[in-house]
Amino acid sequence: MKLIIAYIQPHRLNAVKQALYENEVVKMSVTTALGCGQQMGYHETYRGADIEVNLLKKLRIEIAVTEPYVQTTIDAVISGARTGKIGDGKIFVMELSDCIRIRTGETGEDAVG
Amino acid sequence: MKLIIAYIQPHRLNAVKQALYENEVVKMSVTTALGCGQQMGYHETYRGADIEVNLLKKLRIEIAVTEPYVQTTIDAVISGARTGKIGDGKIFVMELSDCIRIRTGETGEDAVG
Amino acid sequence: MKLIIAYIQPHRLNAVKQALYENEVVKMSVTTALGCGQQMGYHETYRGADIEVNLLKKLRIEIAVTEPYVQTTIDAVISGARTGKIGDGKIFVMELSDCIRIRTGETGEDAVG
Amino acid sequence: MKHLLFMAILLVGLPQVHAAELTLEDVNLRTNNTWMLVATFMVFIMHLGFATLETGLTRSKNTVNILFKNSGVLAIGLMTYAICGFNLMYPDFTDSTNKFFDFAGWGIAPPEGYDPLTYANGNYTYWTDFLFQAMFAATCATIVSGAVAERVKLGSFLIFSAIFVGFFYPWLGSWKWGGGWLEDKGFHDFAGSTLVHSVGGWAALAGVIMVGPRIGKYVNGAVKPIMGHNLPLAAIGVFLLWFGWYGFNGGSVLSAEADTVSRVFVTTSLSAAAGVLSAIAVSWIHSRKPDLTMALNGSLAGLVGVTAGADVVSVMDAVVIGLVSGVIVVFGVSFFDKLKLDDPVGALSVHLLCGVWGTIAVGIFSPETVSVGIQLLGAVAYAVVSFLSALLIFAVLKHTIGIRVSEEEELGGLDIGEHGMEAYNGFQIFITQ
Amino acid sequence: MKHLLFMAILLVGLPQVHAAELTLEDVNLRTNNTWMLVATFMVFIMHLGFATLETGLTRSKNTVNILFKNSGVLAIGLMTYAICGFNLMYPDFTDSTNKFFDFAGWGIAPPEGYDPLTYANGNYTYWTDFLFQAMFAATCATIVSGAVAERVKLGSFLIFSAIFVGFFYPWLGSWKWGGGWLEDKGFHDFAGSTLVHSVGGWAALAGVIMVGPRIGKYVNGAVKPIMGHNLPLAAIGVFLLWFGWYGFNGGSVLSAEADTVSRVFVTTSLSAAAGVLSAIAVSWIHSRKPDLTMALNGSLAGLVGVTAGADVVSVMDAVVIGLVSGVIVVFGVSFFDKLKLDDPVGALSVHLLCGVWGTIAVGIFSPETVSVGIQLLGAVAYAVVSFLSALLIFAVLKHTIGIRVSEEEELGGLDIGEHGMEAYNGFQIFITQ
Amino acid sequence: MKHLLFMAILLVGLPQVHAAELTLEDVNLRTNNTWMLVATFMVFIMHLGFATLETGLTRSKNTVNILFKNSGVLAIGLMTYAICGFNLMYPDFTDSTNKFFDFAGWGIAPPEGYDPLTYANGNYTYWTDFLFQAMFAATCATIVSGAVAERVKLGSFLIFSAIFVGFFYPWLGSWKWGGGWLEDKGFHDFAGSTLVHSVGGWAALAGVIMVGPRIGKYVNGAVKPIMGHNLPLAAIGVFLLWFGWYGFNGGSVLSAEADTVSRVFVTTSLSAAAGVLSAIAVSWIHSRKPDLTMALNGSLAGLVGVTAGADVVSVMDAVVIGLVSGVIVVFGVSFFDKLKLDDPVGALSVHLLCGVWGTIAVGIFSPETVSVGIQLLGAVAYAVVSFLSALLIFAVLKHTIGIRVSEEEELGGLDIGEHGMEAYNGFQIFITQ
Ligand SMILES: Nc1ncnc2c1ncn2[C@@H]1O[C@H](COP(=O)(O)OP(=O)(O)O)[C@@H](O)[C@H]1O
Ligand SMILES: Nc1ncnc2c1ncn2[C@@H]1O[C@H](COP(=O)(O)OP(=O)(O)O)[C@@H](O)[C@H]1O
Ligand SMILES: Nc1ncnc2c1ncn2[C@@H]1O[C@H](COP(=O)(O)OP(=O)(O)O)[C@@H](O)[C@H]1O
Repeated sequence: MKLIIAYIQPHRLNAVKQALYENEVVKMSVTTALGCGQQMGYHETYRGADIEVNLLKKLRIEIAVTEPYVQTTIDAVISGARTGKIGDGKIFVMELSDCIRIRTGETGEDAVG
Repeated sequence: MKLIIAYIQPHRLNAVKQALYENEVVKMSVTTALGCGQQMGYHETYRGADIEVNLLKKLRIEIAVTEPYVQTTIDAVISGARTGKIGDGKIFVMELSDCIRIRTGETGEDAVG
Repeated sequence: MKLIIAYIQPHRLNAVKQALYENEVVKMSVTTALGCGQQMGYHETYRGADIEVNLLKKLRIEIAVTEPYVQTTIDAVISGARTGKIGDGKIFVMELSDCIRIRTGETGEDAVG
Repeated sequence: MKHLLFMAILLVGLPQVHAAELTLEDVNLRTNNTWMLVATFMVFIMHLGFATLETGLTRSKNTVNILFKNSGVLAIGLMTYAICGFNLMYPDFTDSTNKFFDFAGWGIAPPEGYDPLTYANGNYTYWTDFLFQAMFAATCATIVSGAVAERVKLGSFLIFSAIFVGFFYPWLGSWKWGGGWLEDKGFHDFAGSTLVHSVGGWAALAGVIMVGPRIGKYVNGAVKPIMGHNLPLAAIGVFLLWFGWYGFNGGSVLSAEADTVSRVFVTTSLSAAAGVLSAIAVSWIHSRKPDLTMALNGSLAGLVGVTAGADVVSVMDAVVIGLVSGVIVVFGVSFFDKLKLDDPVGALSVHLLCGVWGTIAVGIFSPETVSVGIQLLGAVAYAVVSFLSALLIFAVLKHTIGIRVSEEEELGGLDIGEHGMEAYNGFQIFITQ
Repeated sequence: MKHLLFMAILLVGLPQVHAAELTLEDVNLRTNNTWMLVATFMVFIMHLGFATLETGLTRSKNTVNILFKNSGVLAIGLMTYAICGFNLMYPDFTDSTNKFFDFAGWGIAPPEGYDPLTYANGNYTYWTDFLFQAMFAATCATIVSGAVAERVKLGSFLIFSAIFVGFFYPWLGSWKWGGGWLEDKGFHDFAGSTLVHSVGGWAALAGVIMVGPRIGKYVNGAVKPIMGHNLPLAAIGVFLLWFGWYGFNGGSVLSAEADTVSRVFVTTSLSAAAGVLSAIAVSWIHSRKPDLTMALNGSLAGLVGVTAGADVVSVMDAVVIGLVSGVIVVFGVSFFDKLKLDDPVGALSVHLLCGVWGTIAVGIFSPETVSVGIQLLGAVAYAVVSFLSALLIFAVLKHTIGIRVSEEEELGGLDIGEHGMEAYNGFQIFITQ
Repeated sequence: MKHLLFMAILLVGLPQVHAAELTLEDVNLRTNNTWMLVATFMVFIMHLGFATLETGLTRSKNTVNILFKNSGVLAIGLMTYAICGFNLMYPDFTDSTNKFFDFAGWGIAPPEGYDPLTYANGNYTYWTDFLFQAMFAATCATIVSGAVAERVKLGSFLIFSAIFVGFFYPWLGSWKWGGGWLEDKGFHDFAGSTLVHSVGGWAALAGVIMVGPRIGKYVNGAVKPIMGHNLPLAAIGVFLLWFGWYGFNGGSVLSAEADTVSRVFVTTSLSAAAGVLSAIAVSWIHSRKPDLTMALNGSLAGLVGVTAGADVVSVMDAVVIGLVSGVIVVFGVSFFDKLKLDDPVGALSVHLLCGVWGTIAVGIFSPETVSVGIQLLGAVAYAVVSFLSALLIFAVLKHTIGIRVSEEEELGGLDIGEHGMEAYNGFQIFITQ
């Protein structure tokens, strides 16, 4: 089992969800985040003074999947999120030791899906 | 050491905290999240048009614990969060390589608790 | 590769970013979180009644780095975040299996930086 | 030019005055009526005050519901008052021996032989008379709204409002302002400490009892505060209410008579200011923290308190009334919490307690003209009938369509449950409470 | 004392009255003028209503832009009306045979031999005349603002506003309120269902067509609602608009004539209330949920609907006009969505549709004095010219400096793109839409 | 009926008029007084404007504190003005040779032999006189509030306010509006560019100096902007202030004299509009972005600027005054930042700089009636005394109970530190700044 964390541009969420659904990955968790990567920041102005902003608004998606779905999920996220422009985002993959469904107490691979 | 990530129904937070305290797990971090799982979404209406909402409001709890506490923590989360209804949530367990307390520089198991 | 998660006092963010930049760690993701640790809570009052608050406002920083940067990153976070007072925060280090840059499809260490 | 055109149009059937035949009576009526219309729109804006105060002091997940209730109640209040309320409240008891209930007929229409110049001594027109009173009517139901917020079923609340504001409020009002039996007895209630505020407050009490406390408010005997989600909104609400109160009290003079209206402005202002100061002082000492919600409620307390006697009490008395009101509201909130009566916005403390206090205060401070005994009688009479009638309506609704949303809906928020809509789209908000 | 000092100053050159020579004409003017000034500041506050309504019904990432547009349009509206608008709208056609276009000159200055006591029959001064009309002018451009929100280029919109409100609005207004050809034909538009609201609405339609729908609103033929981010703000906007409408309609009587002004208050209030109730009912039945945005739009619909005839229709007719308006607005929103005309705030349904309906309704309900045919003629004439002129301006702008922000800017939000500033600093907000 | 009852009550001891004996003087008083009362509640609502503007332009973690301060200051202002302020400001210097300081006694009560019909020439009653001025007094302290926001200790600020608004503001006011020495010299300040705004502004400057900049505002010599958290609130504040200014300036005519009041409305409106436009233009050119906060401040700048001479300057002059004010405010904000004077809301630029500019402008634009030299003398006299007295109060407080919260409290926010309460419960908000 793996935990996949993807940072994407906020407005790509629908496309990513769509791509995941088409690949039968239907469970996920989403939070907002501020991110700093290769994408340059921009300048804000407030009452005449200048502010450099380099933490940009991103979405963070967390998806737990069983091994067979790891690559599918990664590919789906990429296909939904990629526009080819800097700032498209990044995917992190981590080992997942265990997973428990609270309602039933199921554990392991049974619980992920 | 493990890092436990639990997604629960927002209104179960107090019960979960209570259950954790009773089991001497008193450190944790909480964020809001939108989640999509087995629980069906619902429909919203806005100015006459229909919207399907399938990202539901959840809480995400992160708890780092030493090995002896892993099962206690999982059980406590379950006992606080379970209502028996779909949407109760899920727990993910991951390996934690290291932990550092910023104030003192302590590392490893000493730093977790 | 490691994924470093740091919980810090919100107002130390600039100092932490500064310290990371100076050590050539320029990519990160930030979210707000509520945290409960050694730091005691405080009391709020609302319309005459008392509330104990023990989930305090924290920042959560996520930084993926390659091995050579792990210690640098940890040290930088500490140097930026430490004030010596309880509540300074904590750092968690986890194994990162893989990393993918969405725009280019690069993977592994190439994608992290 | 625009004015010329309208002049021409006005010639068709509407009463009007040519420069040539300008009379003092007409100018007097224009002046008085202008003031009364200003007062009318000032009372109108109080509805926005109520809406934002209630919204600010409750949780974000119930915001749409609260705004909906307040919009609905305003519309229902105006409409029912036009359909029957006005004629229930002012049935012209003068010719009748029955001074308890009468009804002058459906709908609104000026009396036969209506002449704006003589109607109400040239102090306002029939239309102003209706609308000013109609705006008052709607405020009464709004008071209940805040007390039962965050768990009451929308449909049931709207039905309750229609009945209460369409029938009970005007009927009760007729006893005094309509020239009924309490008027005969010399009961004094200038602008409605009792007729509006405590009538609304008692109905709110009935609602609070019938609907029960919000989930999580009283746990194992302890009070768990449920904090409001937007205090700037609450502050906007309070300032707008204070603002509108200049129309509420100032308009209750029912003419632009300069000295009285301006004195009423002064007593109203100073009582409100005194309410703020004493509520701040008491809550600061009591909970060791200067409590914004108490400061805000303090001003409303002072305003409700002075409303019964704003026309007769002295400036100094107004200050004392305000100071006492500020104290009442702080202890009132804790008092109702002790009784496990869950009132999210403090409507019981502000409108019920301070309404009763203000009514009695007139007797205390102006004993020559107003009798404490009669004031008490009036306060009790209104309390009993308002409370019981509201209780009855809520009881009937409870046993038919229900008055409370399901637990699931309450936890998830009425906005999604009742309306399928969120108030703060995109904002990341904890809904743990 | 302050008053004495000013009296002294006023003696230098300004017309004024000594207690000794107090005349009825002067008091009459003071009374009327006071009312008209009150009406003026009430129309002013409608701009805050428009700003908050538009802000509340759009996404948080475009908030700064919307507040900026609304502040700018107000300033531009007042300034252009002073520079040329007033004299375009009231060119004094009376002596001329051309009743279609005239211009009385740049800037504002009282007419020669100006005497406040006789100007406009002592109903208001020259200054009041200008300012009351100037406040109206600015509202017209604001209507367009809401319809093209969230994608229109700031600079282009401000240029459009300056031209539309500086030239087209007053020119079109002159046909009726300026005493032009439609006035001669007996067209009736009391306070501007057509002259303000549908003129603004038709221009908004042109803008919506030219600028195109927001990204993500219509995907593969389906309507994807883009939800407003702050419904309390939207509610504040609607209540403030209703509040200000008492000045908009009440002031359009153009004097404090008691019976007319107060009747207008009543018809206005009841139509608004009726609009709320029917919009609630229809949307509740239609989408099975009580829709707050529809309840709010319902009141505006009722207000726009009654504006053309608030002075002549009966109370009952006003209620009917409001009820119909409430229905129109609910179906209107879906109707425009079906046509893929993306109007974030519902300006087309509220101002265009209900404006036209209200104009025709006067003919239907007061056939003795107003002809349906003439009303239709007026509605069509204004529609054609307003729509085409707005289309022309937008077309020219589109092919020169462009009228729409880049896709990137639209996705990231106009606040950062156009202003480099965020409205809710520190708040964590999803900007997925 | 309600009106009859009150009539009866009013017969007991209050001056009043029967239809039979209706006099022109009475109607005149009613008219004037109605206008003055309207102006009074308009100035009242400016306090909500100040509260929301200050809240919007500061960080969310200090919101409760700011709302509390503003509620408290209003109450303190009204109360101290009743206790001593009014009689300090209007001590009736006429009989005395000392034109610098006098005190007419504690509390408020109409003068002996008070007859509303003759008091102030029938322009308003004693009560109106008091309350209108009382509302002004409170605004002065509120100006300071914004400048020292986000770090000043609550208790100390409230004590400062009580002293400044209870003693210094009225004493200083007596020099001119009370008929003191500056009045004798012919100094002109119509509605308080100097007496209210720059007096408040200079006190704010003293506060800013004494309390020091917010942590993180000036780092290593660079200016780090600390952004406001809620720009819709700020916009609401500005629109409400502009709205209320019609009462502030319009009411300062101190009667309903039609031509003057309406001219004042026009000069006020056009100066505000001009301020918006020039602030937009300058900031757009200067920082390459259209800056909403500057557009908003621009309108306030124009309003403050025109306040000294709204009654005497021509329409064209008012526009020029507004345009210059808009420029001043943009450069003023950067100027004070360069001096490391940290003023979160721009109070120094708006109230101090534009207040001084407006005062001098009267002399520039109306040299026949007003002398630039005297205007300068007045501006300097007020500057020196207001600044030094505020400096003194703050210094004493600093060395006794302290005027600044602890670093920890400032970082965590005054809401939790001083009040133990959060403004936006449940919202997830970055408090990194
Ligand atoms: N090493 C990292 N650690 C944590 N978060 C990262 C890291 N690299 C990228 N991110 C997150 O991913 C987002 C997108 O990264 P970006 O540099 O724009 O990708 P790319 O340049 O490869 O297209 C960033 O805003 C940040 O939130
Ligand atoms: N595979 C997953 N990956 C990421 N998050 C998940 C996953 N499964 C569940 N979640 C999170 O847990 C929440 C609850 O899941 P749900 O399906 O309702 O649990 P169950 O059906 O087992 O009761 C979801 O809303 C989502 O936030
Ligand atoms: N075991 C843990 N699991 C999850 N989060 C933790 C844990 N310990 C600390 N944290 C996070 O770190 C923050 C700071 O911890 P704190 O106890 O104040 O550190 P210290 O006492 O070592 O200075 C907490 O508020 C919480 O968000």
